[in-house]
Amino acid sequence: EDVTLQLKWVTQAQFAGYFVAKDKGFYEEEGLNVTILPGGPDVAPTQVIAGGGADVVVDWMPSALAAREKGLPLVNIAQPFKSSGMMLTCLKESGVESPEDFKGKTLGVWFGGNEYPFLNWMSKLGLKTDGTDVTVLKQGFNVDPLLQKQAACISTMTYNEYWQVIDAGISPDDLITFKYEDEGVATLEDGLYVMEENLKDPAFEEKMVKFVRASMKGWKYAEANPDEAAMIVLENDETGAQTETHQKRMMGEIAKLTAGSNGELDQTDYIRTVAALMSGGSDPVITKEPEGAWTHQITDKALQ
Amino acid sequence: MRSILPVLTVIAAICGIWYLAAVRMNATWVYDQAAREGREVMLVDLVAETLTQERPVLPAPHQVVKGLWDGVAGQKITSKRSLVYHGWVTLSATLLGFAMGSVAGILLAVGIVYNRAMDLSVMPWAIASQTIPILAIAPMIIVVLNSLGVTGILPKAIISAYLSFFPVVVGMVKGLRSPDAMQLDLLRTYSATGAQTFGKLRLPSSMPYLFASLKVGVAASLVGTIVGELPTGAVAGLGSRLLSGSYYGQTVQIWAALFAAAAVAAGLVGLIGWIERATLKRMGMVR
Amino acid sequence: MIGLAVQGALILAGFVLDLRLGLVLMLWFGAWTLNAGLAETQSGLARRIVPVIFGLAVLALWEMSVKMWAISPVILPAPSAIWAQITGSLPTLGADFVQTFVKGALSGYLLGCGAAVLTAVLIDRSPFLQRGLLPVGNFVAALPIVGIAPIMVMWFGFDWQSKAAVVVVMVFFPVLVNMVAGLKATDSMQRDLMATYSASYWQTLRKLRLPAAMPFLFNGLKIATTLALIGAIVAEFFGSPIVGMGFRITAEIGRLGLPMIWAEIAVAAVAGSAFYGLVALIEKRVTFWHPSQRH
Amino acid sequence: MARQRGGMKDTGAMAQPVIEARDLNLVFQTGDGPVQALKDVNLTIGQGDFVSFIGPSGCGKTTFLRCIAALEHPTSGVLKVNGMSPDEARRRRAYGYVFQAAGLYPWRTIAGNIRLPLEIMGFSRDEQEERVKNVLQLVDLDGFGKKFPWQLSGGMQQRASIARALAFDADILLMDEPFGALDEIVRDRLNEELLKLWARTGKTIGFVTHSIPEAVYLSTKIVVMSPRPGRISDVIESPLPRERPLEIRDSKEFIEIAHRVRDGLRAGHGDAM
Amino acid sequence: MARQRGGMKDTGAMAQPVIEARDLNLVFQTGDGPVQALKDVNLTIGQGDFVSFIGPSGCGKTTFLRCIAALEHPTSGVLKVNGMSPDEARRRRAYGYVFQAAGLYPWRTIAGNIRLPLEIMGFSRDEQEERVKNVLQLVDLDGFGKKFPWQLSGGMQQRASIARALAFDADILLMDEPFGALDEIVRDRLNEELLKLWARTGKTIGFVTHSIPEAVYLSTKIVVMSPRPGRISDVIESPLPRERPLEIRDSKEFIEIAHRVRDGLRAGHGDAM
Ligand SMILES: Nc1ncnc2c1ncn2[C@@H]1O[C@H](COP(=O)(O)OP(=O)(O)OP(=O)(O)O)[C@@H](O)[C@H]1O
Ligand SMILES: Nc1ncnc2c1ncn2[C@@H]1O[C@H](COP(=O)(O)OP(=O)(O)OP(=O)(O)O)[C@@H](O)[C@H]1O
Ligand SMILES: Cc1ncc(C[n+]2csc(CCO)c2C)c(N)n1
Ligand SMILES: [Mg+2]
Ligand SMILES: [Mg+2]
Repeated sequence: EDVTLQLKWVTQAQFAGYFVAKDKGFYEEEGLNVTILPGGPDVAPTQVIAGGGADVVVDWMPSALAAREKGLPLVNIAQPFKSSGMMLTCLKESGVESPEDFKGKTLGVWFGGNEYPFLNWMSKLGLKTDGTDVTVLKQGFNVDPLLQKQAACISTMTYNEYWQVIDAGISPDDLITFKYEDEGVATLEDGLYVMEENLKDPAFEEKMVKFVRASMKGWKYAEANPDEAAMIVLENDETGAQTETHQKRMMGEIAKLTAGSNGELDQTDYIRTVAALMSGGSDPVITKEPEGAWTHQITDKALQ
Repeated sequence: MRSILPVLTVIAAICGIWYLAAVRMNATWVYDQAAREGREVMLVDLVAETLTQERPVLPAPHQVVKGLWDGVAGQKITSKRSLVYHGWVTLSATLLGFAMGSVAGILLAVGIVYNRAMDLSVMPWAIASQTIPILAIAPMIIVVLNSLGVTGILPKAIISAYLSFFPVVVGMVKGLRSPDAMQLDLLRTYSATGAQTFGKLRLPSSMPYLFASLKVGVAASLVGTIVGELPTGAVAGLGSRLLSGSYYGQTVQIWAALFAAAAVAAGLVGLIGWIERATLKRMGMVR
Repeated sequence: MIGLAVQGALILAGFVLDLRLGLVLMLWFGAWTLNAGLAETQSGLARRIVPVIFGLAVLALWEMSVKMWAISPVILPAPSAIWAQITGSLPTLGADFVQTFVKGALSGYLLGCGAAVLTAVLIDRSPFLQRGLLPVGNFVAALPIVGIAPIMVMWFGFDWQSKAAVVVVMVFFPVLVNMVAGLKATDSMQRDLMATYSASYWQTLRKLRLPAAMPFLFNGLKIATTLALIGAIVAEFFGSPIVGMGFRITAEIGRLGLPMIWAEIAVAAVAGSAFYGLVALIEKRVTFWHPSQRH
Repeated sequence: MARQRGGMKDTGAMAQPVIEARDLNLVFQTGDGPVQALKDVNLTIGQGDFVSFIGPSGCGKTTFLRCIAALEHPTSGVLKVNGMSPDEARRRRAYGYVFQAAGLYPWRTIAGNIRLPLEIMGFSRDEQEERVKNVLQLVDLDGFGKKFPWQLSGGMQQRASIARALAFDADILLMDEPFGALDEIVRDRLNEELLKLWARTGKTIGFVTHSIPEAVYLSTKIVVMSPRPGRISDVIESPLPRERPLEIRDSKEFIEIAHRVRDGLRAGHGDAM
Repeated sequence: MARQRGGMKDTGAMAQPVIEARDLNLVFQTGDGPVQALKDVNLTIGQGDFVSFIGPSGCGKTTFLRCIAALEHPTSGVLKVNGMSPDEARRRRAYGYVFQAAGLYPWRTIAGNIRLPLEIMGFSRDEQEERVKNVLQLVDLDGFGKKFPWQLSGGMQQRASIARALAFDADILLMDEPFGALDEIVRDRLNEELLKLWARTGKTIGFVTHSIPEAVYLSTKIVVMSPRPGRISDVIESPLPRERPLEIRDSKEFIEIAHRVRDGLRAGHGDAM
């Protein structure tokens, strides 16, 4: 049986579980033939699945819920990532020491569906993002705005961009980080989403059960063998741009985020995410309580 | 041949300016680092350090050359780190897109020349089509094509074709219309058919125009391919090298990919120029 | 006549295969036949509305197809939805337009073209420089210049200055190459005439070579208009403030705001065509004497 | 000054009329209103005639030749070529047309240019080669078949273009200022050769020129035209013998005819400059 | 056939030599080796002479005219204009040059074109207007000053280009086949007017043509040239009176001179075709 998986970003250890499952033959054992499509800066997984380009996608919950409200009925069928890895990383010399100092600063943010947690946090802090309180800059593909001092803070992931800043020669002592998790504004990240109508098809459901089971097996294997997982990811990288040290380190950080999850969506996490997204003041990410945006139907069967 | 010396001079001048600029632009970082480590920078150190940074704002020419050399000769050409491999990925999509674009362009031009309604209705929209920022919506187009089951190198090739068809249409329309009234009348006195007029007059006389626009078109189609590779999947190709270089702040990698693309462009334009000379020579149009 | 028969047959086949296909084909061929008829008339007005009918037919087909095949608005929105979006978000579209077109593209265009013309005049006196710079210029003009966008963003910051810089680099060489060719475009008789007057270099430049170069220059300027818009929009990929046409497009992709994306595309196409048209109009004014403007 | 005005019946009845024009009118619709290019043109050209058309710029010489070759269609009147309509005659490939400039296709060799009408008319390969060879000889260009047009002088190109018009043996040769761009000496030579060729083949020739001596030297019949609207103002039958050495140009008859042509021209010219 | 070969001293001593060439040679270095365009040219042109240059294509007529105007520089020999070097004379604005094609700047009106040399030579505004008006009248173009070149017929354009050369009152008028592209009648008219103008202004005129009657009709002195290498093969002093009606062309003297010119030309022509 064929399954196409659309990733949210380029091939890297962030998606180690799926590559391990494929490489180690876990998918094959379930009788699945899985194609993994890497993402990119402007590939929106939501759009890919809407166009029928994939059966299942990895996406962050804020953008999935926003899409759902736009009329694209996505359903979360599994949540391998327990905690959020997103943070704002600031240069100490810019004078930012606490969130109160953001006012009047330039902050780098990812767009394309990843801006929701940030916008939500800012509205919680009561800061306007239209340039009056903070100046927002659409961050490109790299950490240059921080290195070039074009921004006081930029968005980073604990497992990736943060280390790129360090690799560029800035010592951790010169940096201040604000993890969304610590600020109480964390939202759920990498989860697996499918189209609602597909779930009514028992054959599809069956396929997803197998897929989630194999994927979680892959994740747990990756957690236990981070270095091997990183090497597997490296082998699957077509661009030849990834390096071993970087991927091994990333795998280490990723393992921390997946650690608390067996794949099943934790309802309290979900409720917290929804609450955060709805509290966005005048311009909330979603306006009404989503219904049927998640299901345990798959994980119940897969993890029994 | 006689322009070799001037060209070398200009290149030398550019390199000189480039080195100076590299020192200047990379200096901030050197000073900052020194300040963080609390040491002084001498001028000699400054030059040495600005020209050997791992993530320079502007890499020095020799760093780019080394990056190119490593990319081309430093690996097996099948390796994913090889510029030859990525160059080939880009080249193949470019060639496919260019072929599609030129064929479409030529057919459209023939239609425009032979059909008044097409002439009036298509041309303004062809101009408008080129003002659509296809480059900005490339990722979307690729997704849409994917959803239609078009995958692989074809989506890139379609974007590249979209950019290359326009110069070909414009040049080819001009070329097919280049025979003067007298040359056309001559064939009418023979009662030549439309097909004969096309094959024996319009087509041959459009050749110089066609080749001129093919050169523009092939360059445009390379741009199209690279842009098609930029944001989408970043799987392989010079565009994705550019992107991943940018993603990891590897300026040397960006510049190496850029120069590799330049070499591909120069090669393609040169190749068409060569075919042009050979063809026109056979047609007796080179004196 | 044969054409009509073939069209009829195609429409019929369409209806047999799929009612909707038949309808689409019918609309298309209907508009086409109307246009073909209009194109044959001598009236200037009739001919002017031919492209309009063509455009309207395409829009109508688009709307019909989206409705009849129930294409998801997340893949391709209908023209009516796009129009609603345009009228509904004029302030946003306006701000984006100013940021990308006026600040980025236009300023870069003026700077780049100005610099190219000046350079052409300056190197015009040195055959050595010309022989050196032109091959290099031709080479650079064939480069995938968009590749320098990330570099420019790194150098000039994320605001419009970096976009203008990309535009400058993109338009510089095409205009330079055309202008140099234009300055050479005088025929020897015209130059000899100036020589018999013992005219100075600057007199010859002002009275002969600049006017004679105009048709060539405008060729370059017209190419540069489309390049400028593309350059400014693409450069926004690599970092931008939260306003701008390129920004809006990338941001809305993630939000599935397809009508907004298409609204920006429409603005870009209209602005680009208008820009091109404006330059073509100025060309007509300036080079009114050139045979290509007179027929 | 003109002896006869347009609308006259011309009287030089020949063996058998090859071209017959009766009350021909042609009006061009242009942006600035209609232009009457031909008005009430009556003319009969017999088998084997050499007819020159002379007249100021814009008087309709080219237009009339083009009507004969069915490149233009009269607005009213009757035009018959070999008893058929010009279109019909064209379909039977009755015309060899030589344009003012040589108009050779630059991407074809001289032989290739001459072969062009033969290819279009579907002659066999062998026949093509045969004819190209003959006709190259006829215009004194053997050995130049493989050259490209630009490798030849203007005079040679013009001869090649004549060869092209001769290759398929059309009955009627129409020549529109074929020697306009050449210098006088070369022109003299080509004139002599054209006369020889005409004598040898007995073709009917229509010939447009601006040069009075050329018209007088070559023709059996000189048609003087006047502009606005384009009409025939005089038709002069030449009393000169068919055999004409260059020296004939200093003879009294020659000078007399030339005078008559010049007078006719000047009358038609008026303010046109 | 030619009476005199190049290298001869010409004897028609005039009032005062305006142009004097002694043993002039000019060799062009081309890709296919050197081309001798002028060989041992000796010529004296006096004040008020009307000198025609005639000869087959490529014999160096244009080259010689260009040498006089300092557009080309002889490889050896002496060339003096008004006792100075041609460059010097050019700096003093001694030349009005009329090229074969009218060569008007299409972006300037007729008046603008005529004003061009005046602007360059720094005439005052008023003076410019004044001169443009006069000279337009002189060539019979009043009222056409505001038109653009393409709105005029070929003959009118040519007259405008002559007006442009006349506007700044140069001593020497050099004309390179100015009427080559015009039809015979128009040409006759312009010839007559040129003669009148010459009579009125007493300018020295150098005139290149391909037409024997034109050369004979206009000149006080006809220089026949022959090619490969370009040399003077004959210099003919015209016995015709300065006052010349068009009818003079049928006179015995005229025909005789024309014969002599034709013979000289034919001798030089040889194989050149
Ligand atoms: N296609 C056309 N459309 C409109 N007017 C035309 C067209 N062809 C010719 N004319 C006009 O018809 C008249 C006769 O033109 P024609 O070319 O026959 O003159 P001609 O005698 O050959 O002149 P020339 O000696 O300059 O070649 C002219 O006034 C010309 O402007
Ligand atoms: N710039 C040049 N470089 C090389 N050869 C030249 C150049 N100008 C003229 N020639 C050669 O010098 C010779 C004389 O040329 P010139 O133009 O003076 O001839 P001409 O008598 O004016 O001919 P025509 O009647 O065709 O105008 C020719 O053989 C020509 O090819
Ligand atoms: C230009 C751009 N940068 C970052 C992201 C967001 N993103 C998606 S997955 C992931 C983790 C990779 O480190 C991140 C940061 C984006 N969508 N586009
Ligand atoms: Mg004509
Ligand atoms: Mg000449």
